Amino acid sequence: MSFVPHTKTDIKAMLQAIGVEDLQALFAEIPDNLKITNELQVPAALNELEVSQLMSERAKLDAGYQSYLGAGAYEHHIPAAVWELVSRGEFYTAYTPYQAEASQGGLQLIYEYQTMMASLTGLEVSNASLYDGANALAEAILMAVRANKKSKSNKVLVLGSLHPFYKTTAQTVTSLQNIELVEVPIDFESGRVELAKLAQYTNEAAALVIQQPNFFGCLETVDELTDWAHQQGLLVIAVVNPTSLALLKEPGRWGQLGADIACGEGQPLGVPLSSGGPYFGFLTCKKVLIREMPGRIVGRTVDQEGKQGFTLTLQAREQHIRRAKAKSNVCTNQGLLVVAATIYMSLLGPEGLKRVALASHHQTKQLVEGLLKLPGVKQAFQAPFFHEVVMKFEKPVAEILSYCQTEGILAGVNLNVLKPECGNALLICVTETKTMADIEHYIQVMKHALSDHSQRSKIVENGLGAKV
Amino acid sequence: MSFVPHTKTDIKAMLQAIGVEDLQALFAEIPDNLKITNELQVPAALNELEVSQLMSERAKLDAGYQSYLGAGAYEHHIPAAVWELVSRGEFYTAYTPYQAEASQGGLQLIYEYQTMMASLTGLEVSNASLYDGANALAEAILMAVRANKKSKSNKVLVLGSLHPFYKTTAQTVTSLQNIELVEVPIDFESGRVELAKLAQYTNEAAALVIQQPNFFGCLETVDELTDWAHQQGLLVIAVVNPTSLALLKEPGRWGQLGADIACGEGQPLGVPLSSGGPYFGFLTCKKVLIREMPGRIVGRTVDQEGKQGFTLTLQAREQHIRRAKAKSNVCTNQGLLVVAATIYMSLLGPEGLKRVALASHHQTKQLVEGLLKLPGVKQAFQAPFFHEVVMKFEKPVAEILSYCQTEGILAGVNLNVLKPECGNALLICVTETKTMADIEHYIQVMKHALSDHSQRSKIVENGLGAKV
Amino acid sequence: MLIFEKSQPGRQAKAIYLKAQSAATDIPANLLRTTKPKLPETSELQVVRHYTNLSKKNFSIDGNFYPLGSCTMKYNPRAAHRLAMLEGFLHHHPLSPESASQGFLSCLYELQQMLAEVTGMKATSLTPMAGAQGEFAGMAMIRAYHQARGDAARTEVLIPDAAHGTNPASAVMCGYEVKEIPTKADGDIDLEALKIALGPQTAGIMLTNPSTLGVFERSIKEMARLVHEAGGLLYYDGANLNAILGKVRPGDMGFDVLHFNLHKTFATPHGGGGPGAGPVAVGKRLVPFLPTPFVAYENGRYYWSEQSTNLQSVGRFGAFMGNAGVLLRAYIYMRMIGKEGMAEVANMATLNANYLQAKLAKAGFKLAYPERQATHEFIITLSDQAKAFGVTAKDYAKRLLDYGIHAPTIYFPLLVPECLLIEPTETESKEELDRFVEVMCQIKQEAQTNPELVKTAPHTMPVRRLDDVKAAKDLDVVFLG
Amino acid sequence: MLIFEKSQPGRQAKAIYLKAQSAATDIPANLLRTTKPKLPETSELQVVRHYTNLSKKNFSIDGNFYPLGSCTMKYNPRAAHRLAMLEGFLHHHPLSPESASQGFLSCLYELQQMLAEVTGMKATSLTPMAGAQGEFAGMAMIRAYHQARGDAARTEVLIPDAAHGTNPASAVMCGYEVKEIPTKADGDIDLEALKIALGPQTAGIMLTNPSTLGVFERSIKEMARLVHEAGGLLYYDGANLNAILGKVRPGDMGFDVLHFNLHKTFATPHGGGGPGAGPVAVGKRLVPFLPTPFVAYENGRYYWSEQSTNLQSVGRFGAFMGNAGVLLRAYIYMRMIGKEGMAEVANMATLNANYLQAKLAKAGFKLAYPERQATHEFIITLSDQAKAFGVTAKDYAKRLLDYGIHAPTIYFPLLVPECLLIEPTETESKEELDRFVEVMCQIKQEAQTNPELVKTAPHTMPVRRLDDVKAAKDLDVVFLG
Ligand SMILES: Cc1ncc(COP(=O)(O)O)c(C=O)c1O
Ligand SMILES: Cc1ncc(COP(=O)(O)O)c(C=O)c1O
Repeated sequence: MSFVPHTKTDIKAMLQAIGVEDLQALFAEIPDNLKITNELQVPAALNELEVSQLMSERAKLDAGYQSYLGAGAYEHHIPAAVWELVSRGEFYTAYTPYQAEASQGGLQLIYEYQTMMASLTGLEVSNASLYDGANALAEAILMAVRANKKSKSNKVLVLGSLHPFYKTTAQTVTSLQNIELVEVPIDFESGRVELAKLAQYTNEAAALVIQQPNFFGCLETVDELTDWAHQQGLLVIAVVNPTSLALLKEPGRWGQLGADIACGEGQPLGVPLSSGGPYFGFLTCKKVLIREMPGRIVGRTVDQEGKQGFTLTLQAREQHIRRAKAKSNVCTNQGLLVVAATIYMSLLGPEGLKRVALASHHQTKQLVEGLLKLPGVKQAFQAPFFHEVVMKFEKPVAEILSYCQTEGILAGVNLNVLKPECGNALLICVTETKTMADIEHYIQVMKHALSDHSQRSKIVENGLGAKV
Repeated sequence: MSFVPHTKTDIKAMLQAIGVEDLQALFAEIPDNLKITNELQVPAALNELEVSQLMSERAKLDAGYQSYLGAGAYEHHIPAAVWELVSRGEFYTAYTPYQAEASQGGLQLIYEYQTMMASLTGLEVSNASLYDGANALAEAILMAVRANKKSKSNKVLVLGSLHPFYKTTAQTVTSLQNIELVEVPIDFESGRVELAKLAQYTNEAAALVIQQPNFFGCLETVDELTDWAHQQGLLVIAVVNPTSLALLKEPGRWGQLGADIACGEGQPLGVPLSSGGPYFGFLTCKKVLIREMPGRIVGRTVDQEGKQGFTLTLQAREQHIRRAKAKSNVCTNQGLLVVAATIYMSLLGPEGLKRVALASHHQTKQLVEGLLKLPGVKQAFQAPFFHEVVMKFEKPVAEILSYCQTEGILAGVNLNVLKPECGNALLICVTETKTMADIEHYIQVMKHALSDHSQRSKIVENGLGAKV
Repeated sequence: MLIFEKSQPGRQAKAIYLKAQSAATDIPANLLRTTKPKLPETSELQVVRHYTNLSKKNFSIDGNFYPLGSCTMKYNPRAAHRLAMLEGFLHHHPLSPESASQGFLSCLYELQQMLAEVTGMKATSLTPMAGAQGEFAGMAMIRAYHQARGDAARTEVLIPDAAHGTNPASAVMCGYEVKEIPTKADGDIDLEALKIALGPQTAGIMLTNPSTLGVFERSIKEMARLVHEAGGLLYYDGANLNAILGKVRPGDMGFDVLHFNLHKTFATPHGGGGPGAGPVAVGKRLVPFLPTPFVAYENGRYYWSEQSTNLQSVGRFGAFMGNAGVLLRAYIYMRMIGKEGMAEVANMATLNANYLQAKLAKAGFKLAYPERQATHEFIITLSDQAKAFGVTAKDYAKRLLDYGIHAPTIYFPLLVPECLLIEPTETESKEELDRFVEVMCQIKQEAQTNPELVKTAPHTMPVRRLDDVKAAKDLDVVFLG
Repeated sequence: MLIFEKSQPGRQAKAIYLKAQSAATDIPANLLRTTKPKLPETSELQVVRHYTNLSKKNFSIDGNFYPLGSCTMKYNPRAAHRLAMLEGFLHHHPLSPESASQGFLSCLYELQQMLAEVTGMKATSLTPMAGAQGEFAGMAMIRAYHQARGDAARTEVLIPDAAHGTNPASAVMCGYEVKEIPTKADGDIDLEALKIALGPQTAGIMLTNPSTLGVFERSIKEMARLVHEAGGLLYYDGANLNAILGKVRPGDMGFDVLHFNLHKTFATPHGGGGPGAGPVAVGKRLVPFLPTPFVAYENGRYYWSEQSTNLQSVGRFGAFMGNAGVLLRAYIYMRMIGKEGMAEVANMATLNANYLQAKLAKAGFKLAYPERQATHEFIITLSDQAKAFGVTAKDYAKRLLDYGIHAPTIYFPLLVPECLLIEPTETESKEELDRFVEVMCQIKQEAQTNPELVKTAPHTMPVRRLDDVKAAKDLDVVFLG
């Protein structure tokens, strides 16, 4: 049943005040032949108890696994205070802060967020979020093409080590504006793009997209790539994992001049996995580019009495002012997740975030070490990595995954599906949420999975087929 | 690690401002021979991630059962809004509203609570909560003995159908003030105390305690009992379940004059089971008794400018003013649970609460009907009941319970333990949280439990012994 | 005070900190960070207190009447929040195998079905993350449709002048040129102008109905006929769906594609600017072009239908599959209001708007479309008052804040001068509406007797009116202190 | 406005409502209710908005510095809240079989052990629900002990005049007479007076150490000797345990029994007045008398040890087994601060108090015990100012609210005139303390130059100073409108 407060008496009094007979009269301007006559094929209303029972059952179906999946969405510990605060009605149920005076809480928070993201990426300015990491990249590409006045090219170079879903998303969005993404192939030894490969690309492009760590967890030689791009007149777009930035060189310091734009997925900063969203995309850039930036930006200013205050600024870039001439169509963004990220970053601070990065990386190394002791397992790439790694197997990974799943472990992302060119490989991520005991358990399970009789013995033990 | 904000620099500066060398110097007045020298035998600190992992494991050990336990603690659906609001820091982390001007939120809420509880029990005034239902009864007994100026007796009559833990708690508290609780035995046919039984008790008592519905779920003849007590010069103390009061006659209307004091466990009003607490005791009474009431009371008044406001009142009853002469030693009460209950009652309203009562009662009747079709099961008592019922079995109930538990059902409270005089019986409660499918499942499991081979067959099926 | 101003070097929220690890010596030094990022160094209590107190400076639905037109600020059920945060959903990785995702997928599948049903469409894809992205996806589908038919000449999209800014912006992002269609004085679109604008270059038209003027476009059927005859398709901007839920369906009006704003119609929270969710639903013609992935069902199993099996799809709109947690909340809301509740939403939203409109008109406020019925929202114009007392729509907006009421949408749609677009939504009570009228009358009174009071409002907010010009001129978007 | 004033007959929070059931015809009519209880009839949004806005009228630790002496208003970790609300705990029925309670029982068992260890006692029972009930349980044990020894003549309990009101009230509830012991000018108890008071009628003495005067009782060992020699036992009021955690233990001082205020020392929230938890711990002599049930452990299994196997127990203190959810929160907190954190709590709480004391003294405020070190709290007296400007402790308290700071405890303990008992706790930062000193100086300034401003404070709260006399005289404790 709906959430309306109206009593019968209310309705009667209100109809009377309007001067109509009944509710139907309020819809008199709608042509009768358009009105719904049949009952909607929608289930009957459930009360809160019933819907709670329903959703608990549904949620249970998906629960109970230990996950080693990463590939752009990372399970980190989120301090309890984060969502206790995010859930406060004042954050949860506010609209976009168009009335600045009644939204100083949210606005100041975004200003703090912008400061944190700019500093984390080593750039000068930040917007207030975009839909997700992949969309942030799409917008960054549009922005770079607009901004690179010197280049007339509609081509953008994209390293082959970019997250495949980022690439397709960027393609979906930018191809309609006739932008062409040109992929620079990776080196299958190192797992990254080697500088030498770039030589064959002329300066016929507006920008270069570098993901660090790349989709495989490998680290690109960002300084060299950035310098090359700048020498060719390309702008550099960095796609980065914010957790890694507590440890890895910030885009603003890549090469001689630094990347021009940084973007990425904010999810690791206090946002739960939640089946893929809502997350948020972040976007920062050099100050000279701010007028090409999409999305909202909060500025600090003063009120009539000279008191500090915060407000949305540079709105002339946005659709509600510029309409067809706006820098982007984005309106609703991912504000609430920015609240989560800002509180998360405040709780962790520079040292806390670094420890998350180091601990995750450390645990991944522990797992790799253990796995390498098993027969038929190899590390796919030689480049240094951060907290995520590609492992190759002799046995088909689909079988391995399915066995591990019956043991309650989601052992990794099957690259046979996502990046077939990598061969029979798993992309595996460990974060600080996994204990040494978990990792040892994973190795034991994997050992069994790799043994010849894993499937059969499992069936005997559990009376269950593999749940694939 | 603790939650202190001090940096090394802070500590140094502060020690300097105090004018001492080091932290130890701050404890100079503590005799050295008292100071701890050995390390405390307490586990090392866990960070939030670690403690989350620990507690999740612990919680899982107790999860996953469908419970049909009642006996004073009832599982009702709690609307999500209740604890979303209760958890707001402004409610959760405030202290007692001694500074009224900075506590108007909490104070107004208690005033609203008092109004609701008074009306629900049909009495004139309410306090702001006591520890729990059993302690509320203990205080009600002390209060009645103080208040019954006509009676010089230190005896209080207690129906034998009172919750056994309420009786022992009341005994713990009141016996030290030389009050004697005299038990009036129940009728084992009806499951309640028959009026005729009371005739043998003289008026040598200060009060009569009636629980409605009683411990067995049965309904007492409250009008007759109340009138008898008043005729004998006894005050009447009603122990009631607040959910039931949406349906059952309120204590203020029992008999000709109404009960004098009502008390009970507030848990059913939006408080989770949570292993037995925190719950809250409520206490309401006729206005003439207000000065004998224990605990805090909020009053409505005006401020300097004549504006409505709320404040703690009649504090001269309390320990912080009257010390040894106070009406009770209670100080900290169960404020946060009162917040939950007030929001719960506001969301449900009179009709919503009545539906909870009716639905719970209806489901219990469904279960009883189904159980009565099974062999070797009888309803123990003839009196009408509310949402809780005693069933007798031929098979030992401990065995039955243990079988049901392996099937994930906590089938009832074993009265062999709690009220041995009832024989081989279970006290079973169903609330609105159980669907018809749940109830049918319960009946099926019970059917199996009652069959001769339940234990053995179970072992074969699951490879598990009974988890007792 | 900024959180950075509470920071002290070396301070930590210790209980949250992981045990220290030694440096990552396996990573080459030139790839490591050498500067300390400017994150606050604070205690847990400092953070909790800072953001608790910041939150108190926000208006919100939970605290205030919020009649922000076009934004549908209705009650966001707490049950939806709680249930979408159940562990099974919250810890579910988007790339989990389908066999470990049946709970989540079944909800999304049913949501797709329900959304198609209430709009009279054939199929739904849930991936767009807000209305604007839904628009983009929808227009991309229209483009793909024409292209698939080899109809490359259709380069133009028609958009009424009253449309939301995202409409033209989205069309342009899809590579289209935008042509504005004027609105008549009665609030309906100028059919004659439409006829003239239509042609072989027309890819389609983007419409809201009811329009952002708060009136129902009466000749919608005729318009649909005209556009279809010209070879174009019709896009429905679902922002105003709240007005017609369970009453009329865009599919029945003749629309080919639409987006939902689940964060409006289906009561998911706005979160201070997001997240939203902008699923798209399509009629028969556009089914092959739906964004991927969407949820399919076969042999008792829910699964993601990907690009690989939907070769004509316009593609992927994000790294994963949309704002899943928002979708869950909308699903829960729809299951709670159910069949019975859909029309009740539209009925009471419309009743509330018409009631407010009638009362304000009676109180002397000028309606922008006095001859029209309000839908779920309506417009008043203060241009007379602006002329007489110099008190503008903005001044009213700011003064309303002083009374604890969030301002309606102002200066939108652009064609009505000094306008307030007022949308009370169905979850507000008559008492709340009466209070709004009272306050509006009070401000009108103030505007006459003490215009300065209104022009310098707000007076009771944490700050007075802010200097937007300075904000843009002396850009300060990052704390450097 | 009261929630009742927002109520309309027939209004419902419909989504929460169960489907209607027919009346319970099996229940005789004379047992049924015929009146409608005065519960509000409101919509879900109305309720959420009402209580959201009410909450904003409260000061709290999450929003304000709250240096309320004796109350230990420190940060309440959110993790403890979240984790105590895990489903396995939250839906756990108190009468569940032990085999379905091992998670919960293991936490409580370890909590019992930790509490005994940090206080140097032998055994713990967790059932008392607040400090006062802990006092009652403790004094009941002392009484049971004497009675078990046939020592019925001990009818008197000694209590220092500085003690908290619950101490004498609890002693009286246990059937004892109370004799006050005076405090000397230096804040220590008058040992000579104690000697005179002791005798064969002495059941025991109730003490806090540090006392409510914020000083450590230096001759505690000697006192313990005297009381024990006289045949009495020593009760330790644990309200001030925060001061000595990990530094000294009541058991080592000679105490026989104590209560904890977990809602002070172990950071469980005060909830606007409760719930608390007041476990009791005992030395060897009193073990047999512990309240039941408590958790025992044997053969890998945790179980409730009940009255039936503890025949000398003073009995049961509630329907179930104490404020379990509070106990869990305290357990979590103790595990988080761990061995390392215990002394850190006392160290920083003491550092903060001494720092504030030093700064305030320097700023010209008069300390009640200038010769003494502060413990975790300390007292200033404003009697000079009260005389000079007519500005009282209460006026200071109210004026502090205007600066967003909760008032310290005032007029307690009773022996210091115009006193403020100030307890900053360890979780406040130096900056917060510095600001407090600044504000206090500001108020002192105001008291001199504009005493009316202070005397009529607060000026910025939702209400001005309230009429307590009217509240008690024209009793209005229930809304009748
Ligand atoms: C009429 C209309 N169309 C489109 C949009 C854009 O939707 P979103 O903000 O979800 O991107 C809005 C949002 O305010 C709107 O009101
Ligand atoms: C010194 C002292 N003793 C005892 C108590 C009583 O504890 P509780 O409020 O938990 O009953 C308090 C509480 O304020 C106290 O400060």
